Amino acid sequence: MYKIKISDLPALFDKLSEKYDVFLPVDFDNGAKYKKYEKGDVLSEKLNTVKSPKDFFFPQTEDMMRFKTEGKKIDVIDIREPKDDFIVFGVTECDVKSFEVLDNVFLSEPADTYYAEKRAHGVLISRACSKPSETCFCKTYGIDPSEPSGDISTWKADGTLYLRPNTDKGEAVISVISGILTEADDDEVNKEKEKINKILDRLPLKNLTTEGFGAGKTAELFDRPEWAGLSQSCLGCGTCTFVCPTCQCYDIRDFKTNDGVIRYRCWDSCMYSEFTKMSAGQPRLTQKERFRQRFMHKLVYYPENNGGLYSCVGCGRCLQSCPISMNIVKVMKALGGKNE
Amino acid sequence: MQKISRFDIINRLKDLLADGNVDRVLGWKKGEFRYDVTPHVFTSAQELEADFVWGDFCGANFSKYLIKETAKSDKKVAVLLKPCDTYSFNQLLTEHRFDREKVYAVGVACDGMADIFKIKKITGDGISDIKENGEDLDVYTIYDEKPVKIKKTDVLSERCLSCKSKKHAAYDELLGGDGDVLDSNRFDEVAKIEAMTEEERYAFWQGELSRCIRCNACRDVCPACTCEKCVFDNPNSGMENKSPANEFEEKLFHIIRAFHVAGRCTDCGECSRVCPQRIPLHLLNRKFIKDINAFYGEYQAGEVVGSRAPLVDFDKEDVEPKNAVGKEDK
Amino acid sequence: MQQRIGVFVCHCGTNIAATVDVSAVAAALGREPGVVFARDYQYMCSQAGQDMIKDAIKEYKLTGIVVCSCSPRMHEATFRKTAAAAGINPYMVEIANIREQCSWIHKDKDEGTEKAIILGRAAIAKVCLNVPLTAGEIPVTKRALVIGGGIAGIQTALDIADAGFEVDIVEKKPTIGGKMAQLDKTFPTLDCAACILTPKMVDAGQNEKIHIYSYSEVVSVGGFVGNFTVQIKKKARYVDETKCTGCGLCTEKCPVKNVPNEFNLGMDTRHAVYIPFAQAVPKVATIDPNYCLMLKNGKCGLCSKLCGAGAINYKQEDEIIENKYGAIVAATGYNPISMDKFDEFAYSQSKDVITSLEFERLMNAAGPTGGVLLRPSDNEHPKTIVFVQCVGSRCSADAGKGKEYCSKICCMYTAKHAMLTREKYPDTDVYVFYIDVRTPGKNFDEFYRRAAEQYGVHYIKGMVGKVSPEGKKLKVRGSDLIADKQLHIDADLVVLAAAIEPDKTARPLATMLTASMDTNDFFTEAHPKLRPVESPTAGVFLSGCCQGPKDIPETVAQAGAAASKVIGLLCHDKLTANPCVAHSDEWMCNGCSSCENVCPYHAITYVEKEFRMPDRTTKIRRVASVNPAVCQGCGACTVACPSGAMDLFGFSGKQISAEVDAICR
Amino acid sequence: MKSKNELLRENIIRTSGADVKKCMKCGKCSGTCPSYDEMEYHPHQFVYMVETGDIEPLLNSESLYKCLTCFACVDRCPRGVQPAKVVEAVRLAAIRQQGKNRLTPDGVEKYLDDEIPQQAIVSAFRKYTK
Amino acid sequence: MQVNEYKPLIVAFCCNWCSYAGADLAGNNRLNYPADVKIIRVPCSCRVNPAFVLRAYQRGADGVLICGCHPGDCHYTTGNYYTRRRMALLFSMLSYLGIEKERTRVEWISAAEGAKFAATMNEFVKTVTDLGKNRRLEDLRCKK
Repeated sequence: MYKIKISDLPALFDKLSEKYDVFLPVDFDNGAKYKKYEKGDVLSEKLNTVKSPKDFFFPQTEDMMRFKTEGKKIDVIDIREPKDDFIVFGVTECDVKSFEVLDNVFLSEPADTYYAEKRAHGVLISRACSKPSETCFCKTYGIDPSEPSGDISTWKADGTLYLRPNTDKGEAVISVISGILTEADDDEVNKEKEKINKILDRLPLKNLTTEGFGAGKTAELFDRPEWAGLSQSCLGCGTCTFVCPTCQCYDIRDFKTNDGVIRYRCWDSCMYSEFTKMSAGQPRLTQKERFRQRFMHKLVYYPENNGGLYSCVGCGRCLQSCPISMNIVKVMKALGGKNE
Repeated sequence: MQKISRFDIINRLKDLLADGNVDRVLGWKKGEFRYDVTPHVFTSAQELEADFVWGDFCGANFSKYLIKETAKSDKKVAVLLKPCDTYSFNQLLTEHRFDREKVYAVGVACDGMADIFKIKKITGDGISDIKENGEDLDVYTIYDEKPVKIKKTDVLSERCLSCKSKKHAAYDELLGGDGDVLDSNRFDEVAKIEAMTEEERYAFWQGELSRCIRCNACRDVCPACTCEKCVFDNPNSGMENKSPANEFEEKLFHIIRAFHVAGRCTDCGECSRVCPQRIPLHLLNRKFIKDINAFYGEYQAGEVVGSRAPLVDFDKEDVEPKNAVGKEDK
Repeated sequence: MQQRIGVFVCHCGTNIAATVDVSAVAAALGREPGVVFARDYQYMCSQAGQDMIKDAIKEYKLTGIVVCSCSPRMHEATFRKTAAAAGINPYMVEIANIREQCSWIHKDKDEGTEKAIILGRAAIAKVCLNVPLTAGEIPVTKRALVIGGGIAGIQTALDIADAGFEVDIVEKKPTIGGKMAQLDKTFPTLDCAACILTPKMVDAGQNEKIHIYSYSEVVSVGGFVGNFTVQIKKKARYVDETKCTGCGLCTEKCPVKNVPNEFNLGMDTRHAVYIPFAQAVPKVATIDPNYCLMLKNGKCGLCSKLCGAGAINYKQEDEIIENKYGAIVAATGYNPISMDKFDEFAYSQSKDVITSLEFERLMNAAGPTGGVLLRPSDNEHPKTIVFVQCVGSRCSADAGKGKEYCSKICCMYTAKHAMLTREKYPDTDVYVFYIDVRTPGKNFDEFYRRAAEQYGVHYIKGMVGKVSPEGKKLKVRGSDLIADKQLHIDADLVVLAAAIEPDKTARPLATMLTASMDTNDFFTEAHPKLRPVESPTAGVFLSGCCQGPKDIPETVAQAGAAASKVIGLLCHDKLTANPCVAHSDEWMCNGCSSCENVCPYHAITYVEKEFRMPDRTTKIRRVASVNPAVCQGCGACTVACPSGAMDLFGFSGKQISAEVDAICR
Repeated sequence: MKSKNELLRENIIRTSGADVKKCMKCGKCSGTCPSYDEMEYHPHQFVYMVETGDIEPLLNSESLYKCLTCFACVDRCPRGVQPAKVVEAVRLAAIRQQGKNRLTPDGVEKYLDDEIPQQAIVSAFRKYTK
Repeated sequence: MQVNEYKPLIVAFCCNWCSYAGADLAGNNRLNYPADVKIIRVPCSCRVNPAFVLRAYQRGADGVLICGCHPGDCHYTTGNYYTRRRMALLFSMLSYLGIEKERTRVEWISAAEGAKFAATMNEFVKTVTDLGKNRRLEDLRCKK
């Protein structure tokens, strides 16, 4: 365990950015967003960034390759450039856990090399959630925001930031900044954890459970009449999927350049009517079906295929950004066993 | 105009259901917290009693839902409309988007909606309850026993701060009476941007639009965006895309979107309300409205059903583009 | 299906080949995706060139062709026919304009070649997205409208009527006849204008196929070739045309006698009720509401009492008549320009400075002086007459007055005037100041020489600089360039050969007809050489001076040509419509009516239609439907449509975008 | 290398601001000129000779000082050629040569009498002097 | 000199009846204008969708011109009136977003105005050359 005064954080970021590209959440008008550290940037107090850190590993748009046409000849060009190590700082535990979900998808064979390369070079520095929001419900999925994981865990207490490396990657980072860190014991951190756990007990969604969901529940849930009412006001906009740290659907598209084609991928959303459109049409024709797909995937299909792991981490972003305030919590309460 | 209570609205809606005038009601449904209100179709008095809310977070504009809702059944649907919503309602009628005969429009008086982002800016996260207390809102958080007292006028939504009208442009009946068309200051922000230098304007919008994640919330909530198939979803349009690959596409999307609703946008402000990135999208639409007013005379979309939108109209003496651009005030 | 495109690059002799490396263009375009054949040739539009295209289409199984050549406005139709003859759809042809928009305007060969390749690439990109189109058919209304009742309009109407078609003449004056009716003699034969014109007027008046709307104006034109809808305003003449016998009693007895007589250009007066001249057609009186006492203040009514036929009707009102026509001929004629800006000639200062048209009236037996040449100021015989040519013609735009063009007829009519004067009054000295004497016409130069040689007219190469009235004389100062002298002539009469300009009604008419005009307000022809009597607007034809200055034989020839074009059109029962029309994708249409609002032809209507939706429900939706026979293909609807449901054949959004992409590569 | 004469011609055309090529040789300028009979070369000839580059005779001609600059020719020229400005430009070219001032301060005196307005002297001085 | 070598790319949409014919007339009269101008023929200026203008910029155009018949002379009677409104609003919006307003223009050029066509093109190319490359509304991917 190491520590550094909060007031010395700029020095820490400066030091880190000598070796790494450092990204940290900074405040903007009405929220927080990840930004590449530049001198003067201040770490945001807000826990949830609007876009989740999955963007660093699975960017919203990502060029994959190029085709160059000359006359009637086509060349395929790999446009990937060697990736440098980078740090994503201040990741909440729910977001850290989201990478478990994403890894299951992208790193299982055949591995997605674009994602894998970024994961190999990315260092996650997490932070404990001292001040969770009313929309937080990570506990529902057994995530402990007081005990963050990642390559390095951090806690903020009493004007001091405590750091604990968890992995080799984390140790390597610590070695870069060891000059400005001092050794520390666990006492303050333990106190902070206790404090956090007390707050968690006061959260409005603390009793939300996954009961009634999970592997094997398809038949039970699929035709429930509640879907109609829940989905009726859904606009199908896709905001929830774009702010979600675990949504991993993408579309591969071609962009015609002046003398060739760029093949790129970009996030897609199961909420879109065009989602997975094939020559025979779309598999899910109504918004109800598309709506159901998203929540069934989070709560039933994904756990079924991934050893019971839910593909929701309870970060609460969708609760904050849905234009019509429909969200997974309302779905779970309407359909779940013990809820309500 | 008088303040109308949830109780009064429910009573009236129950009567409407009971009379058989309508078989369902499009209204606001309470959420997990005070502020996460969802549009909902209520079908019974019990449902209304249990879940209907009316308060400072009932911002959603139901007009667009009427397209889908009226197509569902031959029975009438009752819809609650705030004054600003009625303009969208009329505009959709102008564009033949739903059957007026299938709608029973209940106008509700509105004194402005609160913006949860503004509240959170003051209180921080962890809101457990928000209670109306006269002109104030008492905001309770999980971090403090005592509420934070906030003047409602301090956290009013941007669009309500520059409300253009408290008068309903359409209704079958009114609850809480009617107000007046207001002399709003809604173009001040636009004028401020116009007064910037070209470089400043570029930098301003570059900063705003670069946050866009193309979640389509603005488009999908917009009561003017009712295309059966949006050009941005249509592979044949040449501009279909699912995400903004770069700065150009960020701009393209918002220019085209604003242009497509130019002359049809009623300035209801839903786009800015729902933007998760807090991009002031209404400033794009308002720019068109301001220009239309300056170039072609005052026009309020949705004020009158059947009015001809400025872009499908002309005057032989219209201003030339070269004399118009950059001279909006002259 | 993968397109197989052929590219044909034309040298156009050296017109293109001089500034564009045509073989390099062909080679470069041959490498474009989709192109399976590319070559250059001397003249693609020649028979050999067209045969080459046809052979290539067959041999290489081409699905579309691009011709890099002159403007599509020139030969698009030619190459479409070529393509059709070789068995592919004529609309699978695109033209890259590498002559007018490339070789002719660029001097650098590298630059020209590069641009030609880019233009060719754009055309290839477009043609790859072309779809075969089939032209529809539209019915033809077998009736023509001629606007203007001068010699041009009369001749056109007579020729059309002769072919058996109904034809209407709209004339804004109370009688047909136009300017020619005001002329005295005609060059170069010196036969009397009235003697040759009035029989034609009578023919027109009596021809049962011809209907004359005199004292009328066209107020609106709708529709398109084969199916124009025209509104004609018959102005109130306060005389029932069907009853008036033209006896003229009213015109003699009317107490208001001091009305300037426009037929004599204000050089004498007429009554408030009048028949412009003796041979007027229709020979019907007209009451001038600006002067008639009864119409002005309700007192008089004399004509009504006198009229045995009971034709006078003070309550008559303007009447709007709507008719359908298959073709329209503009024959709106000309007027001399105003002399306001040429006051060095003292036109406003002296009655004895007159225009040539006024001189015609002074020489005319039916004119204000009964055909005796008298000075307007004192009715004395002028002994010295100076004719000034080119007054207001051939002026530079920089000079800010006058017209840039040559008015064409002045040289000849001035020779005529000079000759007639010398013939009738041999004691008169006649001077003609000229810059050039232009006589390109049959027997024209002989005529002019006769004036100089036989009749002793003094032709002076030079120009009058100043005319100053002094007492009874007009002091004329001019240059004699051959003698290198400045001449000072004391003249009794100065006659100005004023430039002629299109009638003022032509411009608003052109707007109604959507026919294009040049900067001088002359109607533009579809092609200056090959289609001289057609407007670029289909179904609109040009006759007489509205297209450019002309003398009578030329006018009559053009009138006949316009008539033959009209006949050629009207003898069809159906016309082939332009297949490049709008069409709506009903699945995408919202039913918002934006397109309907902007369509100038009311070609779009909305229908309620039942759709089977993808989710297996049925839905009744309001969708736009385009009538392809009515649509003219402007594309206004395509942009008004927010969802992009509306598109245009031949100029689809995809095609234009592809052109943009190709150009910007 | 342009000849001296060509440079002179270009200079005159430039200072006159007139486009001599527009002249259609109608002679209206000369027909209107009040000084015609005083002049050896007439307005239309000025225009023509400048156009053809035959300038030397003009430079040495008294005609340069006979033009009243009344601008009648400019006003009436149907082609907008502005002959008076051409004359003026040639005159400038002449008097700008060394020692070619037409009017010197010493020479003014002989023109002075009770009739002539002082302003005429001033403007003549301006016109005829470098 | 590097500066002088910059050649702008200009896309000119010309209506078939007036401006395209005007361009032909400029050619007939051999009136020069820079080869940087590339013309796209459209039936009427009202066929020009704002999306085409943006697409041209996306693809690398430095200036876009929309040419039509003079107001009142539209072959289709009213098309250019709509163009005038649409483009006034579009251009105003582009300027509002900080895009140089001189890059985009509407010109009315009749079939008889070959000289005006050439003069307009010369002048516009100069204006755009002075502005330099379009950086604010370009899509860098296109040049990859």
